[in-house]
Amino acid sequence: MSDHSKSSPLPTYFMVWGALLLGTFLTYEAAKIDLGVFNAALALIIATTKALLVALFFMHLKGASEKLLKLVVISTVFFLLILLALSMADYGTRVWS
Amino acid sequence: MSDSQATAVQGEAHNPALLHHFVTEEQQRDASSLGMWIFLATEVMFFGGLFCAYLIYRGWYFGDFGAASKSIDALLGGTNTAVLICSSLTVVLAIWGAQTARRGLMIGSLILTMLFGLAFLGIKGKEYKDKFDEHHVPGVSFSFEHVPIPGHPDQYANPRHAEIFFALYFIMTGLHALHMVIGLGIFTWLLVMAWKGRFTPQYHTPLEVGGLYWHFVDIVWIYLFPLLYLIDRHP
Amino acid sequence: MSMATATAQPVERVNYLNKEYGVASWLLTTDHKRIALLYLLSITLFFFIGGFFALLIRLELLTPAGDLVQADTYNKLFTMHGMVMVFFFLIPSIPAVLGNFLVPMMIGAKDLAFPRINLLSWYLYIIGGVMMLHCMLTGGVDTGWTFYTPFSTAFTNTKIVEAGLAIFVVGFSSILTGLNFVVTIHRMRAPGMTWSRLPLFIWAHYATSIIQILGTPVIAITVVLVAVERTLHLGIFDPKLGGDPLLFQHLFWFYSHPAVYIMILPSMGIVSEIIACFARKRIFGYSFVALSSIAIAVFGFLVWAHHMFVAGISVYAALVFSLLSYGVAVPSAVKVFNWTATLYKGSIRYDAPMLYAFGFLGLFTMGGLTGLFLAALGIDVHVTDTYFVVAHFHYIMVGGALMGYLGGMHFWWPKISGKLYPEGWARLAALIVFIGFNLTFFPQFILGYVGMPRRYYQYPQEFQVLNVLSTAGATVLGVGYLLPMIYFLWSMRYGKPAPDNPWNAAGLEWKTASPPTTFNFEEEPVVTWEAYNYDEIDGAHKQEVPVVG
Amino acid sequence: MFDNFPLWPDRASTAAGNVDALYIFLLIVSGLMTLLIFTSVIYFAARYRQQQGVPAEQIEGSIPLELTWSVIPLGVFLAIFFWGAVVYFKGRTPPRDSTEVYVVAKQWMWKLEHAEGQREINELHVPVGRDVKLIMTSQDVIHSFFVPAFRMKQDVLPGRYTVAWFRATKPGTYHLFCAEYCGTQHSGMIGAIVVQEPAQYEAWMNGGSTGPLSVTGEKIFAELGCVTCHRSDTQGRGPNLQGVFGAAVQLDDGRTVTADENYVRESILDPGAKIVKGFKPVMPTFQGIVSEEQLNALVAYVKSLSKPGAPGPKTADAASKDSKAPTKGSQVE
Repeated sequence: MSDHSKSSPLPTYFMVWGALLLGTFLTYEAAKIDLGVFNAALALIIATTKALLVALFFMHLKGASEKLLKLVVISTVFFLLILLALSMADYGTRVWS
Repeated sequence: MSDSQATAVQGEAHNPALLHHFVTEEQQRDASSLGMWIFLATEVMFFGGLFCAYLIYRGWYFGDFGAASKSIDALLGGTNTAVLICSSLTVVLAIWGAQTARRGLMIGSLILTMLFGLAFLGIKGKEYKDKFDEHHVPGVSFSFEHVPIPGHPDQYANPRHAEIFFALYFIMTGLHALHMVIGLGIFTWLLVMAWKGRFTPQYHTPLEVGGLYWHFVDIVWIYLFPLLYLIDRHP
Repeated sequence: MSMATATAQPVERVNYLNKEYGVASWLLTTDHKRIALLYLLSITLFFFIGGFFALLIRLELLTPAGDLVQADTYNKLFTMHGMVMVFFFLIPSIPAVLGNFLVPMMIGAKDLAFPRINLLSWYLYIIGGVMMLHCMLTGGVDTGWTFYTPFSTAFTNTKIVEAGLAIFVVGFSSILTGLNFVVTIHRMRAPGMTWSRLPLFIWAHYATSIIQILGTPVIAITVVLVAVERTLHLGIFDPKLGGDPLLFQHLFWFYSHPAVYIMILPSMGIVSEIIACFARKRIFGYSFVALSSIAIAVFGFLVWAHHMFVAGISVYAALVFSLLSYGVAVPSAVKVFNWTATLYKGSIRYDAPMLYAFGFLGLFTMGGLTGLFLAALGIDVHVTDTYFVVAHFHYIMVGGALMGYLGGMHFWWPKISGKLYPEGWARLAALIVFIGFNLTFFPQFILGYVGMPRRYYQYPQEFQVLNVLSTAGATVLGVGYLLPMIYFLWSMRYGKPAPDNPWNAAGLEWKTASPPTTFNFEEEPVVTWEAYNYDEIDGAHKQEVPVVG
Repeated sequence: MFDNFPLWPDRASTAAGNVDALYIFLLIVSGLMTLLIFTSVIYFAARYRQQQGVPAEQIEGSIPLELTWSVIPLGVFLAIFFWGAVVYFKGRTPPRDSTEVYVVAKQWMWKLEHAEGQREINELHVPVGRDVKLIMTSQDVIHSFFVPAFRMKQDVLPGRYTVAWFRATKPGTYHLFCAEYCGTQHSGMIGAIVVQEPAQYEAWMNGGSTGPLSVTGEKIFAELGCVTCHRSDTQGRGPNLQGVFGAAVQLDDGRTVTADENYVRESILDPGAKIVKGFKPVMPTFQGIVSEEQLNALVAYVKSLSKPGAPGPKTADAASKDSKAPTKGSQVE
């Protein structure tokens, strides 16, 4: 957990808050432009940046003294991607055979 | 979802004194936060199964998913996202209030957080009612005839595949809403404890752990919004 | 059977068993040791329910024709045997009983990180258990423990939703146990208990907890999807409505393969402890054995579709998963080699726990090697869904996990109950279990390759001889499992009081009294020795041979 | 009980030899490894049993030894993986010109239909030495077509085709099992593969023949009015199916897919899924109108249009005249 003496002062919170709202607006508008395949990629990039902002600043991952919490988060995302990627290994290549 | 998060929060340490089996206070706080982070890992995998199903059916039935997603009011979804982001802010302000012994800010922020939560559920309820009226709720009453696929005006979406989208839509947003309700339960309890002056700059672990849970529910929604509402919105 | 130097019987010390009596003291306890005993009672009940179903299945298969029970009843028997054994015995058994009892003591903590959640885990297990018992008594489920769709969602009206919710609840109990262990191991180690000094039992439970935490939620959501599909007639897994039955299999096996590592890893931890103690030696290649547990946990998540080679997945996906499955076999091989190497130049005793460890070594090796057959694509096409697979996973689960569990129960029984079990009977029981096991399951390998499919109520005449052999073995195995329960209960009443460290074993749990006090240690222990320091222990005792038995 | 008690399955197909070879190799490797572990455990246990005054010698471990028994097993495993993959690939790629049999699995029976039109229940007559390709689908739950003597197993899924092939090498009757649990009579869903000499097979073939499956398919093609859109000339509202099967098809969203059995099936049951470039999505779905057997016949017919020299679809009126001709068994249930 973050050490309390220098937790993020208020301006950082409000900046992150603003960035998140901006991200939401961007996602909403970007969906209106036809970028073909990149629509999904862009939406995911914006969503991931927003999620990182919340995790690092609001959930105090950034100031966390020890790396254990970061390890938990990274390994969770890794196993989620394993589930998605290896399932797609089947669905993606079913058309080939 | 049993209310185990409540016990996971180790809330009612009646006084900041140590629970019997911990050696130091710092050990107890670290244990609680690590416990919650690991619990959030299980939640990520719990929603992960649904995202896997969504990913595969979106690949198979992109057109039908686009048509079904277009029938949902993206503006409502967007406002809900904003509402949750504001609630995350008020949670952080509440924790900061506890850290700096600003009782008024802490309690005010907690109340605001819960109001935002209720607002979210209200908007969600309106959305569900629209879907109910349009017969888009999967099951017997479901009907999705003659809805054109975005970008292919002459081609109709296959109702059966649209029903899969709505099944996933209702399960994912329903499960998220259930987590929101549990979050509100936790925050009511935190409000009660805050009101009793239980939280001091030295001891406010339940608040932090409850905040972690709330931010996680917000992050899930940050992903749900673009994936479910904005599949194919361009004209 | 008392320690040669045991002092006169000490006045009855206060310990976690006699500290307080009464139902409330048990049902509302947050003491990890009492919760372990509550679990011991409940999983033993479920073990004998599952075992009873197994015996009925074996009796039915004595004859080619289906003449003992109806076809439907037989289908329910093997389904319930699978569900009860997997979800209510194998997955919780070692972590919930021996893990709960020993993890805090081995790392020098007073209790687990979240004692109340620990009690909640037991209550969730009991609620899940009652739901499963109710489901069994009011009709049961006939889909096989794998409840594949679209059969389970559209073509049967047995109680799938109820069994599914029971699995959801008991899965949650498993998640919370895993969470408790990881936080405890990270945050509550005694000073000096560094990661390289942790007993391998703890490493194994750490790896098991990773799988419980990351795998169980996926089957929880799968069960919810099946329940939703059955009640609302949706098409998530039903091809007639656009769904894909293979998606169910992907989500199911994503958890259920790592689940087999939840079942085997704790036994590996136990075997490491037993072999080190009874060979009086440090485990050969300690860090390799420890890290191979973690490697098994991580690699275990990459290989699930080797259960689906003929299910209709693409040829290229089958290649990927077959290759990854061979990757996960390496850490298990490393462990077996290290255990065998530990015996070299040891000072080996043949007490009952060591017999179970030897049994584990032999049977787990055979189980693991037959896994190589199944991972080879060419052979898997022929042997999957036959009795070859049944034999393979029984060698791992019954030959490995259960042998390890029994070995662990014998090894730590003096610490748990404060009494010594009868050594003679225990060695006999170990022998009977080993012989009965091999007689039951080795013929099934041959049956499998000859082509008898699994889950068959009636079979062609030519498979009968091997089935009769297997049933004979099952009865011997049944007897072998009854013996320990009998003499453990007997020892509670009539067993000799056990000294604090009857085996002269290394490890913090042997530094407390038997049975230990509620807070395990009078004062907080400080660890200054390496793991398995048997040279120091034996050196200090100048070769005093612990006369046991 | 003891008269017929095999310990090794029959070897009746080309694949059986390959699978058995790999199986025996693995048996030897595992046997040696088990022997190694058992003997070393027993030897160490006996040799180093506890003796008074002989302490255990502490050995920390040795990195080189650890590496050897990690790398060598990995090497052996990879060899087994490659060998297994080769056997698997041969089993999963049917030869070009194999005779085709359409299999429909139904709760607790196998319905088999030769391309030449014969229909069998729970039995399949095949000639020795000829490649047979099974195009399989299920009407209800997942089944699995398993012939131990051919070392062949393939799940049969509802809603799509799965393909398997074999070439029988030894005349005789072999078990056909359902290997995926499918309900009450799962163990009753047993059939027989009857492998005959070519002469006997021809005799059996001339018996109950109702004309080739593709001819039945052509009748259904006309009855359902497919021919009105899918014409042999190019003004039809639907693509001309001449030579489509097996070829690459350009879709309107840019993808190109090969027109295999699953593509034809999906185009009939769910036309909107893949629209051919330059055509309107006007085709109605035939889900629930066409039975599995009719579907198989239509697929066989579309395939026949790709065989060189096959006559194009007759115009609507010519085809209907044919269907009135009294041929036995043209009405497929």
